[in-house]
Amino acid sequence: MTKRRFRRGAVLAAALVAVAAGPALAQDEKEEIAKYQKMIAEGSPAELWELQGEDLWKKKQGPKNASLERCDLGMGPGKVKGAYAHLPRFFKDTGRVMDLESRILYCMITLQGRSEKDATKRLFGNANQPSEMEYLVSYVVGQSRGHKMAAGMSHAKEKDAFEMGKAIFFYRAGPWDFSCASCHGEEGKRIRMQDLPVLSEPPGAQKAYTTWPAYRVSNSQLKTMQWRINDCYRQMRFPEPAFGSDATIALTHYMAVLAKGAPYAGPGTKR
Amino acid sequence: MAGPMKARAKMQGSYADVRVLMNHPMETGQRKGSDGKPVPKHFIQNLTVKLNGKTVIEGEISQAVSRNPVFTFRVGGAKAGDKVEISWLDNKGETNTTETAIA
Amino acid sequence: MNTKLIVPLCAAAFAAAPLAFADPTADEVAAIHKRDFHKRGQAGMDRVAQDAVQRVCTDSHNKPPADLAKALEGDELKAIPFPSGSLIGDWKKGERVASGGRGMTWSDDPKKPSAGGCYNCHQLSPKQPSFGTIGPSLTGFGKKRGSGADMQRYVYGKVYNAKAYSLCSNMPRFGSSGTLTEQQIKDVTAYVLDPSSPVNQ
Amino acid sequence: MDVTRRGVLRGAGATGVLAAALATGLLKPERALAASWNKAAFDAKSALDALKSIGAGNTLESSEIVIEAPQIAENGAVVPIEITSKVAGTKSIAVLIEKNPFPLAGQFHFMDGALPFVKVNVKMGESSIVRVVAEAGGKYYTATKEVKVTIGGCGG
Repeated sequence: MTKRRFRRGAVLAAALVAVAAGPALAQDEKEEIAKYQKMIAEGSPAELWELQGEDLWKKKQGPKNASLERCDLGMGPGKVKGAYAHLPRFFKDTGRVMDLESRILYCMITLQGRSEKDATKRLFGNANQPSEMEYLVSYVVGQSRGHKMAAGMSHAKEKDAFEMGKAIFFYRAGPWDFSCASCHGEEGKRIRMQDLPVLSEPPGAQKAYTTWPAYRVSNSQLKTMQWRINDCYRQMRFPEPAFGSDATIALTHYMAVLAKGAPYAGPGTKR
Repeated sequence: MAGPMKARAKMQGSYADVRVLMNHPMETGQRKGSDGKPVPKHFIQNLTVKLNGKTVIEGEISQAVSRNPVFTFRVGGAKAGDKVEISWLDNKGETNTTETAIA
Repeated sequence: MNTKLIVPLCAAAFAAAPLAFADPTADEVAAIHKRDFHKRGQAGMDRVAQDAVQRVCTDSHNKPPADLAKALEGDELKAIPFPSGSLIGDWKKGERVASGGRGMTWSDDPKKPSAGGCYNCHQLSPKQPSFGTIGPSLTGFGKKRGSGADMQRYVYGKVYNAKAYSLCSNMPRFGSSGTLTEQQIKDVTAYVLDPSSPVNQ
Repeated sequence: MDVTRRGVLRGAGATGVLAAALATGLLKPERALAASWNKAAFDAKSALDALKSIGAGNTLESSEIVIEAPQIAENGAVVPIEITSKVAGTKSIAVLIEKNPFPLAGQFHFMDGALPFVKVNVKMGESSIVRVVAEAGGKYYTATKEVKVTIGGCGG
């Protein structure tokens, strides 16, 4: 994990006051979990997804027999290096704030001439059927490794998305009364053995956001941020958020903006 | 059809650190597929590491190796620029090979 | 590409100034949930609409005004249908309810019983090393507090509807939400209070 | 190529030179596969039977075998294990997960300068003893490490 000095703000200080009240894990137990996480990261097959994704990015497909190489991810057509670090951001051509996944879909439809139905055929892969989206995302995010997170925050719609993302983060609903903050709102908490980053404060958002998308051992697949949000909502007992919807992009944007300045270190590896 | 495979080899003092990533389901035969039927056993059984064409490590493995296997080996008597070739053979007779030069 | 220029300039401004843009209204937030989510499996769209408790807790950032909290807690408490007689079920069955985590998601079969997922947030049996810390440790709960009628009523009620005791608690209302049955809650109560339960060993 | 018989068979099988060898009538496929993968050992349902099948019925405890593994694994589907044998002249290393239905996870043979070291991710159905057996000078040395597999979050 990158050791950085975080800018201390009043908000952060307030968060630090709320120290874990639950039973602390024995120190050696904590170290063993950290060791497990370090060892799975070292032995991660994530790179294979990047390689496969690069092939798919450059593969001519669809009615227009075109590759995605001319896709404009926000830094101009064809520029992939560092592009993910600036997402989500406002795009003039669509008039909305877009995350990586929604932008890739846009490029599949516009550049390759594919139908929305075809482009969204398999947004999440599983052990039996891999997902083109997950490969493509792996490749693109890998091209931002080391780049500092700098999601768009200049356009009015970007500011709106940030504020909406924040409101969605704290919105309690569903049969179990959960919001994102129920699990990711207090320092030092965990579900079972897993530490829960506080995603509404820069340190937690930086740590989590720069290590997603991630190869997830439980799925044997590289999973996207859209998937991460989707599966959180499933476990929150909510209905399903639409892939690439404004709500999911706003939430992503909220976390991306809070992660500002941290160098991107993904794709990561998670349990 | 074999998925991608990738190897990296790097000198670490007196030996080369060889890391290899393989795309393989490593099915145990105990998992049920989306149709509810058990997915048949499908796993890598053999792997071979060669240094400049000469076999230096042979592995026999079972379905207990994790899906998308990643191995690290250490090969002595090597130097930067030497060729490392790694290949596998699974229980269905499928194979894949990759090679890299030691950095 | 002017975007390239704009981003760094504004990023610098952002670092210096606190965030103070117009917050979306509660109606706008409710509307985006209604528009961007869809029913899947047993998870219908009624679930994104907030009830009074959820609305108050969201709006107050889980710090509701004391009088309002008290009034709403009272309403929640009145609505708990306490069964008569002993509230102690079978702690062995309760352990399964506490350990399991299935139920209520869009991928769960609603015909199968749900579990409580207690270990996700609480430490219970000292023999189970995998427990969460969102809620307090309940290890030795019955040993420390006894298992008399009042304590049974408290534990049963808390599991049935945690919001009756602390309005903005993170804990779900397992009875009110239809997650757990009366018998399952009695079994969990036994798991927490029964002197022979591993929780109290 | 100056390699052992086992090397010829395994190397051929794994590299796809197998096809060429078959075409020229050098090998029969069953023989090539059977010779290269110890079926009896991998099919054994107890660690002891698996050890007997690899010829390691008698083992000596050794502190010269180093097993690096987390004591707690958050997911049994991937448990990283790193093994180093400091026993002089180590020719092979076998890894057994004692509580797995088929305990033998792998055996690695080292020759011509390869160091007796391997790092591999294995599956563990439950908490178990990980046993490593190193072969050197016709003897078998062993060491163990316990790995606890925990239940994942959110009912996983």
